[in-house]
Amino acid sequence: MIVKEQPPVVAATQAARPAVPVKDSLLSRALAHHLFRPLAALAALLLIDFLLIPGFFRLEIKDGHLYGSLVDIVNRAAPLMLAAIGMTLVIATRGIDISVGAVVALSGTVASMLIGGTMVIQDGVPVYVAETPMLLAMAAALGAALLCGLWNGALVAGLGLQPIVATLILMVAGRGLAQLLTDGQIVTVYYQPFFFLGSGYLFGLPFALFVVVAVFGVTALLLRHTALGLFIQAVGINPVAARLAGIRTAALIVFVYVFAATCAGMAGLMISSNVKSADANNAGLMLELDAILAVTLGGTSLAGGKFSLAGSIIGALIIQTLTYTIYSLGVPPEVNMVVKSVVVFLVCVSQSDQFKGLWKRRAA
Amino acid sequence: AFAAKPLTIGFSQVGAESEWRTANTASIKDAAKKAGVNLKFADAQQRQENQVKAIRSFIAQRVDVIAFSPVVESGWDTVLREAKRANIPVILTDRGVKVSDESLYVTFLGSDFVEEGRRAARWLVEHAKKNPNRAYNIVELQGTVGSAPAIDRKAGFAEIMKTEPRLKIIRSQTGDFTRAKGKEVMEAFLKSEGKNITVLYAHNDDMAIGAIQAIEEAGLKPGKDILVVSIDGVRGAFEAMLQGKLNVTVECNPLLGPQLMEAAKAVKAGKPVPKRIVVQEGVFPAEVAAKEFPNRKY
Amino acid sequence: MNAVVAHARKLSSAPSFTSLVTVVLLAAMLLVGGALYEGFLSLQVMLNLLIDNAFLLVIAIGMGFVILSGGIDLSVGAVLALSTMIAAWLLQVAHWPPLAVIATVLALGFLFGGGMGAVIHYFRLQPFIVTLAGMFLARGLCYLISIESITIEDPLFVAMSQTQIPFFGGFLSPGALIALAMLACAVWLAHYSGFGRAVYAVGGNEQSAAMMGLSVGRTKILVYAFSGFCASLAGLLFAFYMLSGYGLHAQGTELDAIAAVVIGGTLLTGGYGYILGALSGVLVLGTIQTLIAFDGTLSSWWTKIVIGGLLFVFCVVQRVMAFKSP
Amino acid sequence: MLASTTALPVLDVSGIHKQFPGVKALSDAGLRLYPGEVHTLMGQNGAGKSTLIKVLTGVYQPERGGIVLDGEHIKPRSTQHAQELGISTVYQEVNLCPNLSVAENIFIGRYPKRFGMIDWRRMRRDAAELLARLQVNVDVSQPLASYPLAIQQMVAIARALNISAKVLILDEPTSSLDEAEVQLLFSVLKNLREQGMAILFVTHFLEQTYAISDRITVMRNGEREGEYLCSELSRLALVNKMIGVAADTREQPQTCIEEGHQAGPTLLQTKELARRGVLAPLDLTIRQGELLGLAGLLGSGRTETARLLFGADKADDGAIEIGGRSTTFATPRDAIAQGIGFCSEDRKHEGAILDLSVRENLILALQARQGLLRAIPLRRQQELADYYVKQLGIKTASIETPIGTLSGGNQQKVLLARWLATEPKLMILDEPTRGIDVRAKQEIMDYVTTLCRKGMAILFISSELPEVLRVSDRIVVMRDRKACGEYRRGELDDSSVLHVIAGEGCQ
Ligand SMILES: Nc1ncnc2c1ncn2[C@@H]1O[C@H](COP(=O)(O)OP(=O)(O)OP(=O)(O)O)[C@@H](O)[C@H]1O
Ligand SMILES: Nc1ncnc2c1ncn2[C@@H]1O[C@H](COP(=O)(O)OP(=O)(O)OP(=O)(O)O)[C@@H](O)[C@H]1O
Ligand SMILES: [Mg+2]
Ligand SMILES: [Mg+2]
Repeated sequence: MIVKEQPPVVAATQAARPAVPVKDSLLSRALAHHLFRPLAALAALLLIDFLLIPGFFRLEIKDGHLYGSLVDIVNRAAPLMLAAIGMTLVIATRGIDISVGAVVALSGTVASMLIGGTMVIQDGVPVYVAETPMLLAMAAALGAALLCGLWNGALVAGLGLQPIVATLILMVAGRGLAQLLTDGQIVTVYYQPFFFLGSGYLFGLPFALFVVVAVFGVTALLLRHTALGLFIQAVGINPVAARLAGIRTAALIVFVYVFAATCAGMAGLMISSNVKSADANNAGLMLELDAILAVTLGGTSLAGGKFSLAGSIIGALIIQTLTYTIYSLGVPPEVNMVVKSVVVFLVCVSQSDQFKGLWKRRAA
Repeated sequence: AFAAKPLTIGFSQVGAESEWRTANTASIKDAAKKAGVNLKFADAQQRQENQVKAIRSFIAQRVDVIAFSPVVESGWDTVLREAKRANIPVILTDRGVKVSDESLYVTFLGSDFVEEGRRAARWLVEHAKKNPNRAYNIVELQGTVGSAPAIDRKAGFAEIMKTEPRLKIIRSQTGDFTRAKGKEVMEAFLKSEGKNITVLYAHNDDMAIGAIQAIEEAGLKPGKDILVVSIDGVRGAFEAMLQGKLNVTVECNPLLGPQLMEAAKAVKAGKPVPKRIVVQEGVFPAEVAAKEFPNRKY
Repeated sequence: MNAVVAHARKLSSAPSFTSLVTVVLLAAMLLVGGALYEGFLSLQVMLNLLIDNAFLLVIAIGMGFVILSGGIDLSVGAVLALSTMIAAWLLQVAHWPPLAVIATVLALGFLFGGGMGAVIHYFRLQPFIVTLAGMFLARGLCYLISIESITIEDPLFVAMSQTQIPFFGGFLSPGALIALAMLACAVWLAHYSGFGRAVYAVGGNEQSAAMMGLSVGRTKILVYAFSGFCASLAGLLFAFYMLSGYGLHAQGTELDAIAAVVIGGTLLTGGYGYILGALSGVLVLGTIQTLIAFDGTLSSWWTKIVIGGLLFVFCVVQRVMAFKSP
Repeated sequence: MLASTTALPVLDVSGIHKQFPGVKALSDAGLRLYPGEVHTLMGQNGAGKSTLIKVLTGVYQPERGGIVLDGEHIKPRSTQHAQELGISTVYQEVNLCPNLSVAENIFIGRYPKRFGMIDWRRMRRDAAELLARLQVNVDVSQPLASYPLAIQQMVAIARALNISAKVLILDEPTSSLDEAEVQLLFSVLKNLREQGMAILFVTHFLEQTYAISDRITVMRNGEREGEYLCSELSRLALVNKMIGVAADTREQPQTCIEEGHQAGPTLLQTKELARRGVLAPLDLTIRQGELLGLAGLLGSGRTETARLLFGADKADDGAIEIGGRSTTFATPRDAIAQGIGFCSEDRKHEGAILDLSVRENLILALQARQGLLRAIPLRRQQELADYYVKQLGIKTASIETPIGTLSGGNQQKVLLARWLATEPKLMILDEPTRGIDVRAKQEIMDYVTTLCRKGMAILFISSELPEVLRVSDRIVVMRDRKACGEYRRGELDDSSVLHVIAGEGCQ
């Protein structure tokens, strides 16, 4: 979804004007679409998987749910997609949030510590008991994330710190706080229902996927049916002009940081639910870089302004597919990074207009 | 006159990257308190340059003894020379260093990562002898690429593995010592190798715990369909063993505090100390887990 | 050196207030440290700030140019590690003469940076992403050379590592002096050369700079090449400092460098700031660490929280004071 | 003094075609420039003047067409290349670096050097001298951004003058200058003409065209309409050629306000509104249905007054009385809530959101006032956009075109529409007709005054004194950041107003 949508209404009015000839063919319009190149990159990766990894696309039903590499990729990419959705809005306002990983650690830790849980074997039947009601614990975790967002937003919009430094503070301190809570230990959760979020299945599909779809849907609706998207872009492109046009720029900036942190908080819950524990030191390590990478691979410029939520989702899928491909191909671990960087280079270059120009000139 | 001033030790820790490390730190802090030692603790956040900085500041503060767990083996010559010039003895804990002049440190107190790898492999070799009909297709979850434990545990394991031709490593990938990565990588292995996998060797317990979840989610039984061997011996590993999901963990003892304090006092008092102090460590197969579990401190 | 003095004089009058505030706050922090901890203000501790952070200073100089041009370079930490690795490998395995090694490493750093700059410029890609990929690539290449650390035993490197240059009763390392010399060159480059001014112009408004007839492409490519050069020089200093090459060296240094540059008063949006500010930024970060080491009671997590807290206090005070100034 | 037609043109451009996605900006455009002449390029907004200039100076590469400079075919690859070839340019939007000092902006790329180092002292001295010739006396070591647009424009001109070139191109250099500055610039240009330089000049002011140019090339819809000797083309004929129809019979734009109009009740009053160092305490009354003009020289504090009234800057003293209540505006939102609109003089930095479409730019203020949640339905947005595009004659490929690709004048119109769409009670227009062509200017002023007659109050700021005189019901004259006199319409005329604003007839 890009915010500057060309919704059906436009098409209808254009169709109503018979004088305007329809010049572009469907194909050339598809080629010009902003999602075309990210999608092409993803397709290329999947094609490589198809050719090199036997059974990559095989899906089977196991224990009543789908099982296979594709399911894994989507499942694994879920936290990244959430983080990328939040990051997209922040980047659209010309900001950046490098505290995402720390917020992930913090929210995962809060939830895991509150839920904790023990398995009691009663008459040979395991019974799971949570220390705090699960929903309350999750709300607390999201609340903590929200506070982190408020903090970032206040530093950026209120104090006027540069986003990268403002969020660097939380990036450093947030993990410390999480470790302080856990005393540096990994907190293991023993409460079965909590695991559903990160590794449960609904209608045979990973539940995490539904969460992502829901968050994406709500965000997209919000952007489409309110002026949020327009305002965010206006602030990102020209904050001075946006203020003079009467937009509450400060409030808007606080909002996007809160939103991003909340998304990160949800990602944190998902990650700790998936591994049934919270590791304050390692959870979400480098997630911020991956999220930023996903956003840019999706075609959003770090200079702010125009953005594409759907692009970011595709970007996240590209990253996770790449990671998974590396694991499945049996690439030696020493070479991982080289492969990853080369692919990122290729994807980026293939997405640039200049590359297209080069191609055309060759063909001519 | 000597006892009037308490002994001051400057200790530079690697960081708090794992439970093992946290237990290590806690042990050292406790022991220092018990021994009445004034401990200057500095955390390096996993970076060697921070450790060097910390050691320099210990020298500037004129502590009595410097101890540290090196992030890497190499690169210590210069700063240790400065310590020597300032007449401050240095004790290494947990990992050794490669220096041109052995006299730059007085003693090294810690485990032997290569030996840990060997022990893990030996347990497997034993297992293989008892089960002549079982296949031993191993997938390996390595630690962080380039880190000393990852390199050594891999090397030690490979060394012993050669003695038994039925042991084969079919996949090896890094899991960064974390549960999440361990699980992710294991998932990918299970998809591409499927039932072929019969053994998992993880360089630490956390990765093994993550991988165990992946194995269960694939509908297989960890500990039975796939043997799980790991290193460290943290609490979580014992819990897994109690549930029969982990077969063996090779202990890597983090509780170095008391031994370190002893060594420091001896050094300061001018008593001779051995160049290498070995730490008491065991191998805990699942059978002894129940008995051992209550004794675990971390 | 003359240039530095002249520049320092100019600073006091120029619209560089943020940078000045940094210096004042740095002094305040040192005084607080001195009051709290015995021996904190000793000469050698101050000199250690320079010795221990020489490599960071050099990286921050390169980063300063990149940020002034409106870009960012995330690859510096990895290029540093790669440089230590290449240097160590060439010395220990290929047995090259040390001077040839130094020249090669610097040239490779320059080319690596320039290559990224060219990709950024010709394909109009975002610096963040290109240099992020560059970071993965450089780290990855380290492991291709060797996953283990390589100890350097070359006499020249050892001498550079262990020489202590007396300085009013304390000592400085050759590395620190090289870093200071580099700083002087960089200040000259930024303020007295056409290239430096073009960097400022491109950072101020790239399109305008092009319309004014400046060669934007050349400037951008050179900026990244310069940053790559600085990163490889920092790699050499690091190799002097540690006498080893290792793929995991200096992880996260890029963020330190960015923080140092920004704390030194440079705007990430480009065009505003002073290269000299990198020094104060680096010293601020170094002082925070020294404070923590002198305290000696902080656990791992408290260390993180305190670093974050000090950064926060620093940024806020800097901001508030800058607001008050005209 | 007229260039002899027998001499060879120094620059001969012909058959230029340039296409942008969805727009044919130039088709068969061209022009000839002789040494020792001032040649004016005229045309309506969006006629392709700026595009032609950008083609000449290497910013754009044309699809077809040839450029001959001094008898040689050239293909400028970049502005740098064009400069090397001897073409020096001032672009329509100020293209300088706001972060660099004034002196640097003039000399960047051509620094005076000593011992291989930039000689800052000499650079500052030279810059100050150069600007002094244009009678701009500013501290050249301050960053450019600290000066108002007019000064920036003068700096851009100074930079171009300093390049020793064969051809000097000035794209609407006078749009933000006032009378005195324009005269200065002209005297400099005449000087250069004497020395044999060829000068290409773009303006929408007929007066200026006739005051300085030797020949005129008229462009229409991206084509060369024709080339004329200035002395042989009447104003009426010129306007007709630009527009392409012979309908308009008004040679001199008429007064568009009927005499004896009565203003309504007071809408807004400022009480000692002041900001330290920017504006002395100011009492100003604005009535409904009244067009209040602010006259003054550059730097007299008109823009500052407007910004304070709009809450763009915060006043540190005084109050604004509106609807009987005394308030102050901390942010533009407060002012907008009271029904005030403000069209800034700096459209590039304070107005247009370049990457957004015409439609989005147009509804932005209205949407902001309605709040985030009550989004204006897309259909309504399109209606609004279509309406204003038609009303103001905005030349754009579609309402979904990014505003950044519109010509300068058309951007200005969109921004005007942005505020009109909010149907404000008071509209503050700071140089609203900057860069707008003669005809459009007339239309816009007509439109605005009609609204005014329907009850909207207007605060009108313009450096074009005749325009202020013509349309205002009341004029407040400002000098040295103070209001120093108030005149009803008819009390001032073209000559007396000059005395007043220069401080000769005002106590
Ligand atoms: N970069 C661009 N992309 C797309 N269209 C453009 C671009 N630049 C100009 N145009 C279009 O080309 C046409 C000519 O524009 P140009 O700026 O040359 O007009 P102009 O004669 O200078 O007008 P004005 O008097 O308003 O400055 C306009 O329709 C404009 O929308
Ligand atoms: N010719 C000049 N020489 C020096 N400074 C000037 C000149 N013209 C304007 N300034 C400076 O510009 C500042 C305010 O100018 P500004 O343009 O904002 O006022 P203004 O009355 O709105 O003028 P205008 O709207 O015509 O641009 C003053 O501080 C003044 O110092
Ligand atoms: Mg134009
Ligand atoms: Mg003005």
